[in-house]
Amino acid sequence: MRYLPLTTDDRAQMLAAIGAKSVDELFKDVPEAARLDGLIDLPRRQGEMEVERQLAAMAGKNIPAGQVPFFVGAGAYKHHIPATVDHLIQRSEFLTSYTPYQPEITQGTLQYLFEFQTQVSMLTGMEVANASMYDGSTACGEAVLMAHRVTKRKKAVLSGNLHPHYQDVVANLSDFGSYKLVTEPPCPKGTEGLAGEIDEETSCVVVQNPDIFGHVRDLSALAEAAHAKGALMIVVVPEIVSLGLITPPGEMGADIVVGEGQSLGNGLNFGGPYVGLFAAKQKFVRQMPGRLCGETVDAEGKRGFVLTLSTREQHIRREKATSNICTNSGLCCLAFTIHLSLLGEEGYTRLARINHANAVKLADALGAVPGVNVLNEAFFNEFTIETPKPGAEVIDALVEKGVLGGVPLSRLMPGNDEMKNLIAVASTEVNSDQDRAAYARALKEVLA
Amino acid sequence: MRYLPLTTDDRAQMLAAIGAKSVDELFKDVPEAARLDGLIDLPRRQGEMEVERQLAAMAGKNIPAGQVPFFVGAGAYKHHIPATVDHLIQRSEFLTSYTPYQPEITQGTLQYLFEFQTQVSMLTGMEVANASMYDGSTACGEAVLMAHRVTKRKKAVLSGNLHPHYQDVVANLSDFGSYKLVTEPPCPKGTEGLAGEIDEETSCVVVQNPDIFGHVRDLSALAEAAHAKGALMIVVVPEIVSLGLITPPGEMGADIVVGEGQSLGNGLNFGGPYVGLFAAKQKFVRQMPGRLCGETVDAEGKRGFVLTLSTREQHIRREKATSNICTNSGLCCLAFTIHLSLLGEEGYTRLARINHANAVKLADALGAVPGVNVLNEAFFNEFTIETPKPGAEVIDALVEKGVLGGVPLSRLMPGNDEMKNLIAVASTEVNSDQDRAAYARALKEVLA
Amino acid sequence: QEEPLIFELDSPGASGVDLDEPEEFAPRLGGVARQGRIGLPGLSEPEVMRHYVRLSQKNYAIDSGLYPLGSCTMKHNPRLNEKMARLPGFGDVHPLQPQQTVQGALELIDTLAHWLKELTGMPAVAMSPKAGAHGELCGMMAIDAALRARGEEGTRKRVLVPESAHGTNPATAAQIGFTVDSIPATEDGHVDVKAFKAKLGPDVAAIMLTNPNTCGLFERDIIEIADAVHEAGGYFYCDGANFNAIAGRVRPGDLGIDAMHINLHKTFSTPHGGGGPGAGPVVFSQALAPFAPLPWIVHEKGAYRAIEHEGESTGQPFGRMTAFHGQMGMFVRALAYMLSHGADGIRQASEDAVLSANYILASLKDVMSAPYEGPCMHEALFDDSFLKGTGVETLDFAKAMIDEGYHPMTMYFPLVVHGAMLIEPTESESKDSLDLFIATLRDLAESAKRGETERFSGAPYLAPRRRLDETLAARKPILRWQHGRNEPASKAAE
Amino acid sequence: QEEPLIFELDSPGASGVDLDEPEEFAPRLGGVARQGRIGLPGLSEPEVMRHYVRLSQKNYAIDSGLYPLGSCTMKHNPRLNEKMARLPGFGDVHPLQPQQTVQGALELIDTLAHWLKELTGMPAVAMSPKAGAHGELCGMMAIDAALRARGEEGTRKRVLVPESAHGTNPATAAQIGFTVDSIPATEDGHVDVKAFKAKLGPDVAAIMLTNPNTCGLFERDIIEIADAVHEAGGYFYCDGANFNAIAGRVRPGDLGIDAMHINLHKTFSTPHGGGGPGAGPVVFSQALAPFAPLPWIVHEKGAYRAIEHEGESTGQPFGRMTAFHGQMGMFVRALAYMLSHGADGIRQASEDAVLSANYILASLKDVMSAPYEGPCMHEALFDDSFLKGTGVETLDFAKAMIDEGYHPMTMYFPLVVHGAMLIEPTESESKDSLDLFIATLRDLAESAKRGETERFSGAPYLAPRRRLDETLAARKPILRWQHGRNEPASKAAE
Repeated sequence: MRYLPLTTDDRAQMLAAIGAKSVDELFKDVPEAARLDGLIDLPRRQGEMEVERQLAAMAGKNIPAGQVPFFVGAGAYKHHIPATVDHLIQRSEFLTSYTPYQPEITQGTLQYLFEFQTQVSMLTGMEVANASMYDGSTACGEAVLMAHRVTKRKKAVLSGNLHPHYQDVVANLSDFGSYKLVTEPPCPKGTEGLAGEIDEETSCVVVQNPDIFGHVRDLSALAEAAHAKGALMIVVVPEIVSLGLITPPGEMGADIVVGEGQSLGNGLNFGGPYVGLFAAKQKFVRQMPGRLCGETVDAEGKRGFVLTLSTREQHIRREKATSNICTNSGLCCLAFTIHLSLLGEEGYTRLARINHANAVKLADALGAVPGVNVLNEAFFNEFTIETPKPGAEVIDALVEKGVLGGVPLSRLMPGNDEMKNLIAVASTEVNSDQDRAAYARALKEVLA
Repeated sequence: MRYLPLTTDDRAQMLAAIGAKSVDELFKDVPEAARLDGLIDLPRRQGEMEVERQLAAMAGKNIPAGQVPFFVGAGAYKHHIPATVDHLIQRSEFLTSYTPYQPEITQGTLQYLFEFQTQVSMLTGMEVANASMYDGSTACGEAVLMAHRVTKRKKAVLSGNLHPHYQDVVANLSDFGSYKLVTEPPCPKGTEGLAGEIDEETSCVVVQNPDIFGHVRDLSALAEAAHAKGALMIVVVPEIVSLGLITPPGEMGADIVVGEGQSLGNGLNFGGPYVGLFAAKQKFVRQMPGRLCGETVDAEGKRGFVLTLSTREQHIRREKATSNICTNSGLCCLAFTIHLSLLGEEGYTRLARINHANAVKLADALGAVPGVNVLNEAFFNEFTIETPKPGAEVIDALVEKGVLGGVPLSRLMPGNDEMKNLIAVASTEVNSDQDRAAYARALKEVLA
Repeated sequence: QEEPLIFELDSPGASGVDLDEPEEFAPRLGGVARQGRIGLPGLSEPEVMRHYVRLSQKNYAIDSGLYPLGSCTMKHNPRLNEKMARLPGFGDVHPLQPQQTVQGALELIDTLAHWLKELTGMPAVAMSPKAGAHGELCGMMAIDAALRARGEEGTRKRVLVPESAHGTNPATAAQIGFTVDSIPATEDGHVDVKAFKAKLGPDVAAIMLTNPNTCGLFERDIIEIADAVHEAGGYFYCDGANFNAIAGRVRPGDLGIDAMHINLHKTFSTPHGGGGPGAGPVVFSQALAPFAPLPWIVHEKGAYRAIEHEGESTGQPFGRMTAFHGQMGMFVRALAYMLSHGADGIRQASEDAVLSANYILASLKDVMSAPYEGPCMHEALFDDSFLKGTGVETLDFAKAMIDEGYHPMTMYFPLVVHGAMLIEPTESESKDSLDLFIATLRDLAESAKRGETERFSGAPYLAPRRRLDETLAARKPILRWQHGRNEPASKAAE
Repeated sequence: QEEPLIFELDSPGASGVDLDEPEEFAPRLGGVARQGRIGLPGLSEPEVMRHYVRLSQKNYAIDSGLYPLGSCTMKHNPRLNEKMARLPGFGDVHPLQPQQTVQGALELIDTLAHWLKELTGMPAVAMSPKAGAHGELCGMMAIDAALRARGEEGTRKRVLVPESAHGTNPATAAQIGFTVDSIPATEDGHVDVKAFKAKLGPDVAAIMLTNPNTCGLFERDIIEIADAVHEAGGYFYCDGANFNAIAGRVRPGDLGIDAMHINLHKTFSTPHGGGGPGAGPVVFSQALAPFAPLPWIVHEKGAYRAIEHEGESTGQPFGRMTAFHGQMGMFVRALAYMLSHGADGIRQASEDAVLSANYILASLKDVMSAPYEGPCMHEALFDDSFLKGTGVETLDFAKAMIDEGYHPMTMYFPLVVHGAMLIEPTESESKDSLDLFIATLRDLAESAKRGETERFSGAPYLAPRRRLDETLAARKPILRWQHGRNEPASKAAE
């Protein structure tokens, strides 16, 4: 058993030191009825080569994004990640380190969390950010709960163009927390007006930018409308690369910004682990969920970092905590921070321009396919097309032609007829001219 | 330029500090006729994604050993390498460290070299080993030169069953060094008698075990015959896993043992980098080529390690050095040492048994194919088959059936008619029953 | 050499990537183009590499030393798992790709689900929770959903939680509107069954129990407790943080448990990563299984299918915990670990974890003080009575361990013991390693008793930093770097 | 905590791999089965992991700090290169696979060869040499082969080598039977052209020259030297160790060079790996090209072919340097680096390397002593005259750098300067990094002059080890661990 250092001799010696005759004695508190004498009906131990073979066989049944013209987005994006990122996050001292509760021997982790918080604040245009949440959707849910705490109100207004899965997560928390939720119907044209739903009971309005259809909007007026009623504006950023080119939510008046940070440093991973971004105005900091890293000094006066404001957290406050969360996405933050550090101001903003340019080229190419209509006026790296056939069928037919063409919106909003022929299409820096040409050609064939 | 930290501003400031108007001034000693004003006619800089694409396209044109039933050996072997090995050798502190000339800050490298030397000594049954050579073939060449130095004689006797490439390397060094070389013709039956060639002028006899045809032999009598004439016996071990099951050369009377260590910890890498093993009797240590790591103490009396006996080496002795070598295969040694440490006595000897068992099964399966004859009585994980068609044609036909079936001996010894229908076939722990069945089936079809 | 913040290494205009500016094109941003600079620093690749390598060198890690952390299992993380998680077929697939293009990914989730169900003896599992606390939330939501289905959501609002519970338990219950009622412990570290039964009633929704408990003991009356709560119409939530002590030897399903989360990183060795990401699948009893959240995987007609919406399959899912399928990266690692260990290895690992903890308890209880008689499960609990009168506090004792090359153990938890020190060596340590650790702790305990207080009060002396001022950090929070305020806090604070 | 040797961690019977014993079978070993134990230690995977992680932590590395090593270029090693070398199509192909199954591998070698030929302006390259010294051997063999072809191998046995040459130069020449004749240097650090010309004659086979030379200077008379040796019937071998100073700005082919090896790790950034593996391809002039060794790659009829034997193609190969194709792993890394940099980046890198060295020279020559006027090329040379009378030797000065967080520079080389200190910062360091290094060296130089000898004589104080007794190691060599002699040398030596 390659992972177990104790030998039979060791075990015998240790039992002798304990004064037990057998390991069974150590399990004597287990009720007899529940003791397993034999092995559970699962395979026995296997060597590395055998395990590799089995898992590689499963992996081989999937089509990786990097192997085909790939245009799937809707909350997770295929980007190119520099090799440096994966090398660094695999360093034993990062990968196998514990939560930095002992700051004297975890300054490495703490300093990158402090850098991460700063970067997230800068990108979103907000004053403070926490050390990450599980992912964008759960961050969104927590943001609504936080707004309720801050405003001491219990009603949230959700944009219908918020990612449907995010809506579900918020709905779930509201449901079990007995909060009120008003959700607008989705608006594929991107012209939704939310201000009318905001009243004196409203704690927050939640709006996504770019939204699930890819529309990019100026949210300043909405923020003013919310603030006029004493409500907060929560902005959800599903694609963090967009902030290299788009006015940050902070400048549009957002009070809380949440987002999905996967695009920087993190692979698609079939949905996880990702990295939830959470930023807010300084005055709300003590109502924030999640870990916070702060600067301080050590006994010799040297700068150092610690986890701080933990009086908000469950291990101190128990049932009075701001959230039950006791994990962040540590290693995913690190990947995010390293990737962004490599990019820098120049690289990050240029990456955003490349994404936008590629999406514009793709929109033009697909829009030129007979019968295809691009819905968006303004977008970043994702837009919605309307096709003469059902989107789900088109996507399946494209698979046969070796193209992963996007997300049929009917998959996210089944039962909504308006979605039937719509497809969300994303394009990033990984797409080449050949990829786009292959897509347009295949789409034309599929629709012919 | 992502690898270059200096900015245009930095460069200007530095030039100012130097007192130069331009970088061109710093190159003023270059004769004008040889100054390049423009760029060389090669592509300009490219981002990571573009470089990855180009190289992945090249890589995609090759058939990796892990993707097909694979039986190619003849001096390099496909083994399963535990994931731990590659993780550890990629640690920055190992990967990007310099030669340990400053022992105070390179104890990591030095200690694993000491461990490596000890492991190589143990496996070969020799008293001392150096910190590695480039590969098995160059180690073999250096061994012959060392034997000449030790015996002060100038003639070497080479087995005809020594790997032909190794023969070429030895011949090359002998040729330019004006030494005498007697090479026996190859003996596919493995019954070569070498003792008769050893005379009073002979410094050494060089014999490979298992030999190029896979034969395994007891070399004790040959050692006695060599020693009787005052000559040394050099044993070449092309597959280091074999020593888990075969009597070590040291116990057969070898004076110098060289070998290819690729099988432990190192990938096939299309032929390099590999790791040359070099072990000898203690009394010859001051005539050994290559780096040696030795134990010592520091100023506080603590155990430590240093490169030692460097008075043999070129940077001290210049034209009087034992060899011009000033590199070892540091990182490949590390991979070797980690893999062997993971295996341990139990794992290493069992791995050898698995290899032998798989080869025996394969020999039986191929021997059962009509017209195929297995030449070997005794072998480890490689043997030679005789086929009714030319080996090179058979191997090409097998490629069409998705099987990489071995090395046609005519490729190594062109022009020797005896080799025409022979194929060296290797089988390691990576070959499954299905692989063997696929080979036998394909071979039958090819020969039908 | 001190390592600056990345922002303090800025070379304006530099970048660690080479990207070509796109050809001229007409942007379609609808007037919301960003104006002005973001403020990100510019660095070349070698500078970024060196910065983070140097930062890493300030960290303690399981790869370089033992972690005696109770309730926060830190065990060996095999690199095979890392390699497998990076196979393009797992690491480079999108959660919304057409399902026919991700059959192997769905198969992996289904296979892992099978292992978890078999190991726990439970009929269903929700895979999507992103961490242990998220799993707790999922489990308690399922309980609430079941109560709704019975029409009792309005009446059953009380959840019983032992004093010794992890903080996440009460926090989770409270987050979705339950009130928390504390159950006392007996003097020997177990749930006080009598007191527990007295608290049962028609308003009780559930009990939340950790087993083995946070004192390192197996709740020997657990079946009685389960029966009692069921009889009273409530559900039994088990905090599965300590499942690694019993996996392969006891199945929670045989103990009457209705829901339990499994920390894949604690039990099945996905790396802790400096605080995440984790994964917290939740197994369910038959009673709760129908309410499991979306999505889940079914296998029918030779293909795998992800059920993403209510009505696509049987069941009354209570909703959705997170956007996609959960922590796929952790799933791959955990399954690689399980396949490697097998049924036999998993059982042996649990036994070795328990054996090692008992060995530590037996070897140290003469110099340190153990509040409860053994045998313990996978954690050995000590209290601070052996430090009485020495002037050394639990915290000082723990910090002194740093100077000896060890990460401190878990301190001041569980709360039911004064100055608690909870030690979990795990199955990953060799006997030599345990013996060295024991010898070090003996030496420290004797040193404390000899009154060598300086060794403790100022510790650590040999770490990258001396003790840090946490009060200052909380009083005047500095949560980000800012242009112009880039001198270290030491100066700013003067 | 000290880290024992792997042999001292033995748990007999343990293993870090799980392999199943093969089913019973009849071995066919012909009576040479090994008897008795080998003596290898048994360890589990976690123990092996921790052992080597801890060992690594005792190493200095370019990823964590600057290496000011002259003549041993230590520059940034991009991880892209590591990733590319591990693509299964490169890392998992066998050198004797059928050639139709490795077309991409042959293409890679051919592409790299093209880059090397273009960058050097030379018509041919031998790819197989395994390291710089191996490349020297290859180059000198080609020269000898050319002399044979002219029938002059018996008469031309003298090779001219400057005093300042790397030790490998004379060692290589001697290894294949040449006699070495030393050329003196001028006072300003160049080859004494007059003395050189005086040594030319009908018995001269070649000159071996390093350019830029080991004093960090470009041999400004190099074309005159080349012409002279050619006129005398000899060949011009250039040691290419310093090619990184001029790549993209000067082509050796334009200087009259006949053969030059290229250290891929020095110039094109394959990692040093603690002493290897390296790679030393050799470029050849038209005169030597026909004699290049086997194997080589040709491109014909749309396919690549490896020529493995004489007669399969044109040419009179002198033989074979090594078993297979050379260091493929290094080839992939070097090509990834070259493609990344491009023609423009390679030129810029050379310029930055030279600029940085001159910046160091300019910034330190007032406190340290520089034997030659600048400008230098990519290395700045200092001598020990500034230490005169301080009681501090070059070695002490260098060891004191360790305590400041730096690897020492190259010392006592080149031999033509007393107490030489050769500093090569490379193009990989930022200006901040250079400034910090300069400040540190200024401080040390001033400290030495102030007579703070203790700081130097006992250095290093802060490294994993204090100064090691190299004399003891050489006098009583202990080159391996042995059962029963496993106490540290400190005790054994008493």
